[in-house]
Amino acid sequence: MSHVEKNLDYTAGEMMTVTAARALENGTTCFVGIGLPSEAANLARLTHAPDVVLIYESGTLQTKPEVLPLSIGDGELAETALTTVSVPEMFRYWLQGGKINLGFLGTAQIDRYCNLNTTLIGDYTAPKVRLPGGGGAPEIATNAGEVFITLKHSKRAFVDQVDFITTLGFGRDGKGRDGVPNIGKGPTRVITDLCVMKPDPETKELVVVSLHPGVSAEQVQEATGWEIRFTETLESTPEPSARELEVLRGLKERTAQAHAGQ
Amino acid sequence: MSHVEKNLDYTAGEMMTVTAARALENGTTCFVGIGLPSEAANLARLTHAPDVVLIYESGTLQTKPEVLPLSIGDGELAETALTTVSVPEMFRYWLQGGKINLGFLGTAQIDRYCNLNTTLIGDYTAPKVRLPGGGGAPEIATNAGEVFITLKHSKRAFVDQVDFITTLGFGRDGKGRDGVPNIGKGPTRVITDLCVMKPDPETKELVVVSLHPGVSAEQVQEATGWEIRFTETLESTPEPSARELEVLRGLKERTAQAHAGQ
Amino acid sequence: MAEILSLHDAVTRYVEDGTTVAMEGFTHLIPFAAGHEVIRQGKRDLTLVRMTPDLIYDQLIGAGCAKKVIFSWGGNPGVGSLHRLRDAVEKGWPHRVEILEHSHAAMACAFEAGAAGLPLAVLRGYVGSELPNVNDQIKFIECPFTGERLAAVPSVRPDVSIVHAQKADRAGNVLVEGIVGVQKEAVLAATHSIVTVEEIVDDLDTHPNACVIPGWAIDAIAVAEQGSLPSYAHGYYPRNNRFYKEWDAIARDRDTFTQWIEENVMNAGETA
Amino acid sequence: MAEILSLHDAVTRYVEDGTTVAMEGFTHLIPFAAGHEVIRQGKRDLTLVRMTPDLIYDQLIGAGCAKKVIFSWGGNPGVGSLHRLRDAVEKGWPHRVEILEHSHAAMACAFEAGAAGLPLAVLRGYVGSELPNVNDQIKFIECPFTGERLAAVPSVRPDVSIVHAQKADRAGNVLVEGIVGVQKEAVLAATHSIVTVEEIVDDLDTHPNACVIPGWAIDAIAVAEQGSLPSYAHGYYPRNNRFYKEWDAIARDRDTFTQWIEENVMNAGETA
Repeated sequence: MSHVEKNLDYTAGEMMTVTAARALENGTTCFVGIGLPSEAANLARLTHAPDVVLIYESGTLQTKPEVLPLSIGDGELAETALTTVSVPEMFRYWLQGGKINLGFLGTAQIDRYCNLNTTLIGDYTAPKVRLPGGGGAPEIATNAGEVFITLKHSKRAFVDQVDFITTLGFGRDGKGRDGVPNIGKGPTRVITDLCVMKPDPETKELVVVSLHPGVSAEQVQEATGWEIRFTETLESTPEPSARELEVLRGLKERTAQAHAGQ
Repeated sequence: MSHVEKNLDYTAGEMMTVTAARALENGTTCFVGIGLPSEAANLARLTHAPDVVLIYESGTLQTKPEVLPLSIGDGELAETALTTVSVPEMFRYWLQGGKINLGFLGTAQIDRYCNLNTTLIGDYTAPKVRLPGGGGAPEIATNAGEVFITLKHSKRAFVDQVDFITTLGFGRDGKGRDGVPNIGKGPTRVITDLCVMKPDPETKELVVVSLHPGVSAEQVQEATGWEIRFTETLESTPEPSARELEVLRGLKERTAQAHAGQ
Repeated sequence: MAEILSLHDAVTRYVEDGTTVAMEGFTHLIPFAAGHEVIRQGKRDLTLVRMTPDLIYDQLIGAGCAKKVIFSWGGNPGVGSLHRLRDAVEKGWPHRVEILEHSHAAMACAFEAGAAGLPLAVLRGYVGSELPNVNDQIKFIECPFTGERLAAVPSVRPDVSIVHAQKADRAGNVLVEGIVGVQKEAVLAATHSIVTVEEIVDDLDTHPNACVIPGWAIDAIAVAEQGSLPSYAHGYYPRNNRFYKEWDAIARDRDTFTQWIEENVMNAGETA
Repeated sequence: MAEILSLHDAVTRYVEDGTTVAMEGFTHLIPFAAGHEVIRQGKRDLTLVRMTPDLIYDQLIGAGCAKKVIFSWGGNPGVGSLHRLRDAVEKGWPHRVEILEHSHAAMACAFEAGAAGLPLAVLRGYVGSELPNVNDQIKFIECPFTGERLAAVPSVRPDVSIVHAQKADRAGNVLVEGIVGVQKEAVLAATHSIVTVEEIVDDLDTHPNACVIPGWAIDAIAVAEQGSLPSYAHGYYPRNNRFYKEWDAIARDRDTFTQWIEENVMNAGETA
């Protein structure tokens, strides 16, 4: 992505993280995936959403890490948590029990209907690339109230049909949640380094609702593996504030220092 | 029961408790019912079985109360336990999970095939006497390795057929455990203030194997609601030792003081 | 997010006539103060869920609050009968009360399943017991992997759960310590929850794996000092075993019971 | 009753070729020392069960110990791939490894069900996922009360579970603190269990509801100081996040991997 004129100097990655963070409302109980979601969720907590409740699948309830965890179960998460429960309890009582408003996920592949693939590229029995697998995502996506997804925009990631549905978005036809009892709303927002997308309320196909400053519709189309739709009321994503960038950079710097030190 | 000549002076109740206690082997993991079983189990722990592991359904694992609990969840049990777990965990991991060698139960009614009734006397929909109900017993009796039962001998308690099978002994026909997978051996010993009984290895009908000192076969028959059988090799139950009586009386005295004080 | 309310207001807001209520606490931390407030407010037709009805439900039943009791062991622990429960079941006083009866294992699993958001609990239970003959909510399923026959019961999902705990912090996070019973499960399984506490503190001052229920999983917190007496609160006061024994005589007779409730609950103000 | 053994003897006694082994610890307290001992003893054809294979199974797979891996997330946390797992699955080096793949929720429930002595776990899971198409151990049952379709998976019942914990007392009672993962479940679900600990102490010095596994529920205790490095032990040492990053380069190449195992495991003595 080429840099264009902006009020502040920031990277596309920072734009993505700040936008993802802003999507998180104060007071939300959020089941946090590791990596980009964790970065965004903690930025939210350190800026506009001090009472956001961050929950990691390692069992750490309401945690407030000073530095970003590298793994989903770094000591930092347990040390700053309200309490730490067993992993079965986490998945049974807190996720399946309906206590989570929002699941915040990353993914390797995502398709037109917001299905996620973190299992493999190619054929299951003879994979070209074996990815890590489902982890918590399959049930986060169905048992949380709704789901945000954040990842970098590229043609490899945004594919027309995922090779494998690890985690349900809206199924191969957009109707995968219809008539299923006790299921969450599913993905309501996808935040990338180029734009923000939401599923069409009817068809559930992903639609671009907001372009980040300096990003063109063509750029988004080039980085997407299907003919992506843009909403008629396409907006420009607000830029990061100086404060957000300062907090984010401080967080990443503390994190880098902490992880290098061991 | 009339008192006859004995080496030491003790009551029929003490004879019952001491005999029940002796049945408990050191090192056994024992799921303890409140009342008589709890008294016997703690006497065992304070005499010949210091490493018996006592577990109460309140979640107290490996507890060593100084005084007998009045309820199944007295503070004394938690304060002297190795650790205390939730009640679902107790029933799921520890009892159903197969960690309990022995369940030690009392009952209101018991029949020829060792079935227990703690639910009611009379008809279920219009009970003459409503008893407390099953509590932990139904699954203790099937998920523990084996079961001891201790209660006072009387015609009201020892009936030909219980009014209601709250807790399985060997069923109405003695075959209630046949072919059932993953089930414990069931009752292996019944200890009363008159005698010790065991189920016949074939028919599962209760048979008297030992009479307490000074107790006649006629007394047992009089206190039993069916024609009770006696084994050919009928033994005389060994008397309590001075040490056992001293420990038991000390325990009961400490208990009475503790419960009166509040 | 937990709101800190008076016990009066918490009960008024969440307990309505006809509500299904679970007041839990396994021998320990039984929410007597809350039970008394429910009696004072004259709630009727409640479905009362509790593993061990104990004195708290004996009082509610005798006071005419209960339509139905779901339980697994209904005695006065170590003492004998619950006379008010028996009088209701055997003789219909003050009115007939419907009962639905489980084993402890099933009910503990049903609370667990309720907290886990499941419609049913599966257990290796009720083998050879006649309880399934009298409780149509006990069914059996077949394991699709082994063919084993397993018991199934519906999960417990009360409209309101009420529990007592040692302390809450100002954000409404609650510490439960000692015999934790099914209290956490009761709170998480319910649509609404009230937690009474001995005190509200600045800091729960606890350890990494303590049983802490976050404030955002609770509706109302109410301070009720000594709120679980004659039951007990680990670290605060012991069980009043003497009163449990005395209750036998009080509850055996309808008049002495009624008089006791009048004196100790109805005319006793919100702290009783 | 737990017997205190050397790590060598514990592994020799309980881990045989062909055994199903669960080495658990969710990011925290991963039993690396025990894993290395299994490699040193040249065990073969193991079925390795673990929610997150992590570096420990990457090493065991690369060293040729595994026949099958049952898991739910097989990456290097926060870093990327497990290259030895991938090489085995994608290219069959050092030999083909069979995989059976679940979600975390299912596997956590399967450990829970194993500890609970049940043949299956039931969960609201796998809705819309294609994992049931490639894992014939995922089935669906119907709730007899509500008709809801629920996922079912077989419980995890390993021949041997191996976990690491902070400390044991002399009777073999073990304290696990911090992120407790599925460690207690793994121990309770297994036929045999080995617990490695940082130290053996006179008194666990703990609190009323601590995660303590009684000695009589464990087969062997072995002291392994720093036995979970590069993972961590809450209260003892932090996670070596730098090594987790360095592993990517070590494991990417078969030769550097083999050399690393040779130097750091095979020739390193029992404490590595």
